[in-house]
Amino acid sequence: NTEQFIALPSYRVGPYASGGSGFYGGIIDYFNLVNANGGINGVKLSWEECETEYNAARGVECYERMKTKNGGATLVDPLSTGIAYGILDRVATDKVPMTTLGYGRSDAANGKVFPYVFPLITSYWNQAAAMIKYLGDKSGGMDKLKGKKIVHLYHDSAFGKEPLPVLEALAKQHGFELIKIPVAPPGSEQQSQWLQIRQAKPDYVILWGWGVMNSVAIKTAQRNGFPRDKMLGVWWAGSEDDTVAAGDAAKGYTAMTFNTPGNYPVIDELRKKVYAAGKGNLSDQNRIGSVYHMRGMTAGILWTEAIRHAQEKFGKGKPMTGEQVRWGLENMNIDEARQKALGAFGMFPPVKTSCEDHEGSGAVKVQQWDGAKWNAITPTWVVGDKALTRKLVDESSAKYAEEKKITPACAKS
Amino acid sequence: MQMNEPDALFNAARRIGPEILDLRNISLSFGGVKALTNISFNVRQHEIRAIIGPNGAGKSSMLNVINGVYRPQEGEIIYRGEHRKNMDCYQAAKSGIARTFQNIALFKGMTVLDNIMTGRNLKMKSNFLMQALYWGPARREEIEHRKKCEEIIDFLEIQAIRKTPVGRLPYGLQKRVELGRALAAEPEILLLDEPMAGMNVEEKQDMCRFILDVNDQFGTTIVLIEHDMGVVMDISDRVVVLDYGKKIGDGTPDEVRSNEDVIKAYLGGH
Amino acid sequence: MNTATAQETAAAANAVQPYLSVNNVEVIYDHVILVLKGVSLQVPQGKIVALLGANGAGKSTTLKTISTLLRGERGDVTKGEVTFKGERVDQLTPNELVKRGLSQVMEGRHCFGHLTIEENLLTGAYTRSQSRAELRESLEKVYHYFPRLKTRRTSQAGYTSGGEQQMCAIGRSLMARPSMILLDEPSMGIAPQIVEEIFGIVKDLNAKENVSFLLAEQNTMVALRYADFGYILENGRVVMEGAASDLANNEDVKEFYLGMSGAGRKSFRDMKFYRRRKRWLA
Amino acid sequence: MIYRETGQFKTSYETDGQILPIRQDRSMLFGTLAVALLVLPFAASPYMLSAILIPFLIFSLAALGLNILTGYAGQLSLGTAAFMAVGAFASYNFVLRIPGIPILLAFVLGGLSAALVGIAFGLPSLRIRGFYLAAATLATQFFVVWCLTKIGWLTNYSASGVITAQKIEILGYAFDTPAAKYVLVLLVVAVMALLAKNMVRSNVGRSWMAVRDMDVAAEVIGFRLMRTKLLAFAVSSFYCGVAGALYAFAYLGTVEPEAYNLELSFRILFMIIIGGVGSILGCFLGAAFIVLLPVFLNVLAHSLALPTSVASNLELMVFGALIIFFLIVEPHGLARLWQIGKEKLRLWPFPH
Amino acid sequence: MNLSFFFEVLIGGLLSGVMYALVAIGFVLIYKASGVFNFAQGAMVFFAALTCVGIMDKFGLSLWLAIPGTIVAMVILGLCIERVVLRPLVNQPEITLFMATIGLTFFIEGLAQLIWGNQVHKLELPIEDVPLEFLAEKFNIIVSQFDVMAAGVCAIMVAVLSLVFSKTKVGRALRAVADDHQAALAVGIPLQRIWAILWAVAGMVALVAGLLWGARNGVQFALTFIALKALPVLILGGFTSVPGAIVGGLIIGASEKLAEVYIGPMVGGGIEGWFPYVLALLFLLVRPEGLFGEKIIRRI
Ligand SMILES: Nc1ncnc2c1ncn2[C@@H]1O[C@H](COP(=O)(O)OP(=O)(O)OP(=O)(O)O)[C@@H](O)[C@H]1O
Ligand SMILES: Nc1ncnc2c1ncn2[C@@H]1O[C@H](COP(=O)(O)OP(=O)(O)OP(=O)(O)O)[C@@H](O)[C@H]1O
Ligand SMILES: [Mg+2]
Ligand SMILES: [Mg+2]
Repeated sequence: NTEQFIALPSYRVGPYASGGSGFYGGIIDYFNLVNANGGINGVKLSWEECETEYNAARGVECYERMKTKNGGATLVDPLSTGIAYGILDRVATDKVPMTTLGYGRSDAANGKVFPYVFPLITSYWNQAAAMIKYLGDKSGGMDKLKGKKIVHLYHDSAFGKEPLPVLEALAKQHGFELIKIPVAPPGSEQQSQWLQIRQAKPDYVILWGWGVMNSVAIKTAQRNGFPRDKMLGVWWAGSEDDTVAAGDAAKGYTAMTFNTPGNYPVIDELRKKVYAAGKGNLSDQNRIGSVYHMRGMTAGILWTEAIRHAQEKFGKGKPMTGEQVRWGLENMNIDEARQKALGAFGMFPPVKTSCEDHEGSGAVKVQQWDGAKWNAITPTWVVGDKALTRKLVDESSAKYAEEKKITPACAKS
Repeated sequence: MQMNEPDALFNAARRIGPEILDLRNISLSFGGVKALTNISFNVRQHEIRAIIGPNGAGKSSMLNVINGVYRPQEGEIIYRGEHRKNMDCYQAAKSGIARTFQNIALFKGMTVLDNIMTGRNLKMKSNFLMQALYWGPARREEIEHRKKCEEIIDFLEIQAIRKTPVGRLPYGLQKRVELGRALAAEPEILLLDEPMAGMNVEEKQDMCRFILDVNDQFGTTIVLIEHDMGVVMDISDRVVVLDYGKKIGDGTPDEVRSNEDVIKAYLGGH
Repeated sequence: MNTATAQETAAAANAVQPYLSVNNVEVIYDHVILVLKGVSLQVPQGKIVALLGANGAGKSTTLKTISTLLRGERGDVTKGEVTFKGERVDQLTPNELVKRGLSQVMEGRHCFGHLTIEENLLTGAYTRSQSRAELRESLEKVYHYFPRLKTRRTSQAGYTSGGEQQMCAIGRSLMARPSMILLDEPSMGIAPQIVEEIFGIVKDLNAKENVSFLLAEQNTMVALRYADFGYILENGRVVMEGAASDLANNEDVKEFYLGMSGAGRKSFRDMKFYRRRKRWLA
Repeated sequence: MIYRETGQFKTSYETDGQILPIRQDRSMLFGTLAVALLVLPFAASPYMLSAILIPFLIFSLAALGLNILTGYAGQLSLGTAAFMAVGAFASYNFVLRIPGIPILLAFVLGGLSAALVGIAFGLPSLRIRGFYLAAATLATQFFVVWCLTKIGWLTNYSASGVITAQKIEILGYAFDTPAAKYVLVLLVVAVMALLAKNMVRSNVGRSWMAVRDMDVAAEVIGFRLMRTKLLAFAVSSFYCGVAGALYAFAYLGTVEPEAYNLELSFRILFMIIIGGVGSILGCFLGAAFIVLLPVFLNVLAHSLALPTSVASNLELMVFGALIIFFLIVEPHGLARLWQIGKEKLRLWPFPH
Repeated sequence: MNLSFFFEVLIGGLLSGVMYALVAIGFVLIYKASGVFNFAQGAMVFFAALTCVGIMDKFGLSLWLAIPGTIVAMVILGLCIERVVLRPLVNQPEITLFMATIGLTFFIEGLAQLIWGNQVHKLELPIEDVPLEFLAEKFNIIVSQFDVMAAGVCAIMVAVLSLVFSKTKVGRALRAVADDHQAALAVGIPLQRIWAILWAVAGMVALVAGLLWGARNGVQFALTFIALKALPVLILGGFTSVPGAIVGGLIIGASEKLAEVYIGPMVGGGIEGWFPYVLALLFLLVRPEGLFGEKIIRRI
């Protein structure tokens, strides 16, 4: 076996199909680009997609089906928290590293407890901390947050509740009032929430939404006269899908991202080498470089870098095993120089991982929709109170370890 | 149940006992429709009591009152000496009133055997956990009741269709199965709503035999609605005649046959 | 009784082309239950034909085969054909059949429970594009036949008594002004007086408007009195056919369908033995 | 061997009352069970076991639960997943809060908790029928999931409401390989299926079916509607509860309340309708259909090398079309199709 | 309590209720006329909206040209459904037909995305979703003019459909079909033609709902979920009543918003998911067939 096999449990139908096709399209596009350039030290990437419909049971089946194929899958990212939970235990036993870029368990950043799980770049907790940091900066300093009102408008599910410990701790610390307003999933009707918001007259609204909830929130904000530039969405509420659906109402709306929107040499190269050759994965070329697509490309880059790095240790020009890729992911260091070399300078924050820190960064940006595209509005990467989030990660992962009877330890390689 | 000697039994003296059911001044209306107006009549133990009358006279409603499907607005029901304003389905079943229906009310998705077995439900004692385990007493009980039902099946001559879902049966056989289900309860009073509708003469004869035999052998009291005057006049002991919710006649078949009102309202000039 | 005329018409019937004819049909329910094993029968125009037989003989199935209502009950016609007015009709939809003048009164009433009696009757006229006045007239005619219905016209059919529903079902099919009616057990659950009336109506329509009838009936005595011609069905086969009067005088028919053996009618109380049904062909 | 029952005479009501009166059927069942228990754990790949067979069995169990309620007792319900969730979260809490509790007991207690919830939400069924009831049972679905996200205690105050099912250990033996989990699930399901079969062929089952087919008549005969319906709700929820617990403990491991969403309820409903409403066998056939068909279609689409987004949509369309196709061929589900097949076989070589 | 806020919530709720009613009407139409509980209504709404914007995007047509195009598509869809799905299933149990519509749901969802892709689209109607100025200025109550227009459309649809059902021959025939397929066939009601027309009309109702909801939320897969908001409306109003759909919608809309605003904060919020169902359930306990539904006839 001379190829590096990667499992792609993707979804291209159902409510989140648009995001799924962008994200997996980005990954596959990048893979094609790598292969067009001769692979990783000559090792070609191979992959297989499997439709999960964003459904946990089907996702597990996909994972189980693909994990032993072609000599064994060496990486996986289901882009679904439910599926990620379903295979959380399995990836450790099967030794298949799983990345969860910007979703899943925040406490998985602790590699001692979750050796095979990598919430790369940033997690929900760091995002929440960064959001407050940004709002503080925007108000003119963290001390100015005192007495301010911030609404946390959230998807009433595990996802929306996840940042609460961070937000509550920060509210206490900085003295702002946190108003929590849940939206019953799927969130296609939010009139009452926005009336409550109008009543509360908050300074900012954090939109912790997903799917249709986002565009509805933006639209409803408009009809209730709430300024969109005082709304700050999470990165799952910050793609073209969310704003396009909201139409003109979305102009001025801000959201988090861990990619800086824009054009990069690597994207030009992709157009030239992959799309021009008719091998592009996106059916609509206008979506090249869109938020989800770039997020997928980022995953692709991080993965190939991990594999490349592993090859340096375990033998160049050979396909790596899951364990070896895991080592690569855990000892990754993509600094600005490396980004430049990859033609992706600034596309995502520098990532440096270790056994204790499977996240590797925690930095994000804020972007704003101008009616046609997203533009970054923070010149530099924003990082929140990482000490706080680290504490939470340690506590929570310790609890998990206890429940699961795991002795935390760094994996030997 | 021993069916060997119908002749001998048939010839035994028919002892009609004291009143078992007495309905006094029953009135029932649905919105504006008066289905029954101030009706009184009684039923004696062991007799065959027929209710006749034109369509919409309130016959079926009467049976529904007796076994508690309808609650009359006025009147009193005296059953085995107990006075009640109205009956309640469960109580009625428990105290030995079984019935068949005009628009067959069998359980369509079940087999003939199962339908008849449901008739015995009040006699089944084992609890649900035992039944789930199908163990010990539950199993014995099931088999015992099965035996009883098989006797009824033999009696009604429907052995061949025992395992057929009732939905597939022709109308006439369904009527027979329904009788079987009512019989399975070993009732004291059996209410039959047009048991012979949709049957030809031969089948009616069979049905009459079943009814008479039940009446003879078990002393079951029978209240019967039927439009076939031949049947009614031949087998019933006393007949009540209803018309537009009112009682217009009551007495032996001969008395009723010669009652002017009854002839006018129902029997006609034939 | 009109024995003589019945014989004549029977003879005539064989000569002219039948109005409705069923040729050797075989019907299977649920892919496995064979119910009709090659039934053939004819109804000449303007005649009343009775279809007799024990429970489960296949009378209703035969009627449903003709009106193509069988499809909805998972029944298949595997053999044979049905022609009406010289045309094959087994592939038509029931709607087209009603339009051509063939309508069925189904066994077991099948009224539209949530519609009032009057609405039920009006649906019967669906296929006819009548003016309001004509509609009223048809309605009045039905009410004239069944005065009981008039008093219950605004009640939901589901809440009326069994007999009222039966009248409603018959009335409903009359509303279509058909030239041929398939009647499935019209007398079931109907008071004897009304039974006579219903058959009177049948005869009346037959005589005045030349409507043909095929009626499945258990009330053999009455049916043979009014019919011109009869078929006896047993176990999915036609076992006897002939002019109604002939049948009525046939010894076997007398014994098994009319309950008369030798010395006239016997009381139901005196039937001493369970009768074992005689099968002609079994 | 040809499928014939000639020569098999039933000499007592006991033998006639057997679950499978025909010898060939019996040997087939035992054969299947033997293979499932003795061969598959060793022969089947971990993929087969943990991604196909385990979920298949768990879904069958949930379908069994729903079929008791919907198929036998005639109460259409769209809240199956909620009862599963109750079972799972209750079992989790029993294990968490009562140290040393045997895991099977925790499952049973989880099932019983689900049964209690089932009874509470079954109460409206005394007045509401048909699709009205079905739509009303959605209240259960949304309310239970909402409670699980809102009440921190139930999820042991995990920040996101996610629980991690504890390890399964019985008498010191850890069920942690796919094969071991499979055997455990198989045994639980087999035993519960047997119990269900016993129920439906004895008086309880008849009372359910009677209420389903015609509740007024059932009342006249002496069944008490309230008791019968609530018992159906309780038993059904118990089954679903145990299935839910297995879904968390033996299949997914880590679950969020959202895992028991409406979609899952619908999937299970599909199973019983496709398999056969009111048939025990149907639950298994339906579960197999709904679990396997998408996998099969997915594999097929891949082998055709279609572009993935086209393939995914085609999969969905074919799946929908096949459901319709099977309903048209046999509205009473695969179980009836199977039965008709057998009847034909019995008559073979004659067509009727 | 702040009165103008209360009214704002109330009015907002009533107007949302109208939006729910729009979807509910599609259900009622099919249920009342054929006894089929059409699970695919949500998918049809999605299909209609997506087809409309798809035509606009792909062929660069204006909304006014895309709408007739979509109507044609919906009619074709209706005809196909009748021919392929319903016709072979005449006279089958309700639950079977229900299941068939579930199969249909998958099919339609797959088809819609196969043809038009899985991207999210925006849909701009000529009327903007902004507050009515004079209300905002005079009473400080925010009412979107879009919602007012939706209410108007809904009222017209309800009026027309109620008239059709209660006053016309076809309406009567449709109700008859819902009671008894076999008998309807026997009296010569052309079930097939009627069903085809019905589903085509339901398709158009779906288009109206799809356009309004699509303009509000964006045209995306999640449009299929709005069926979930329509269900409590449906059971509260009664499956068989067109006016019931609107009354139910108003009740559900208003009470769910009031509950979310005034009760929600006490119990942690997010109760809009289940509250309408519980409310409808309470109504059902009093009237098991909904407020205006036809009574289920249970007689023996
Ligand atoms: N549940 C009900 N709701 C409204 N009206 C009813 C109800 N039950 C019976 N009726 C009416 O009461 C009257 C008597 O009905 P019932 O069924 O008792 O008549 P019946 O004597 O059995 O007639 P048939 O011989 O035609 O069966 C009828 O006019 C019927 O329409
Ligand atoms: N839907 C069905 N599925 C299976 N078998 C059926 C079905 N309908 C009727 N049968 C069978 O077909 C046979 C003939 O039935 P049919 O209803 O035609 O009899 P019939 O002569 O009308 O009897 P009756 O006088 O009782 O109405 C019966 O044995 C019956 O069991
Ligand atoms: Mg009656
Ligand atoms: Mg018949």
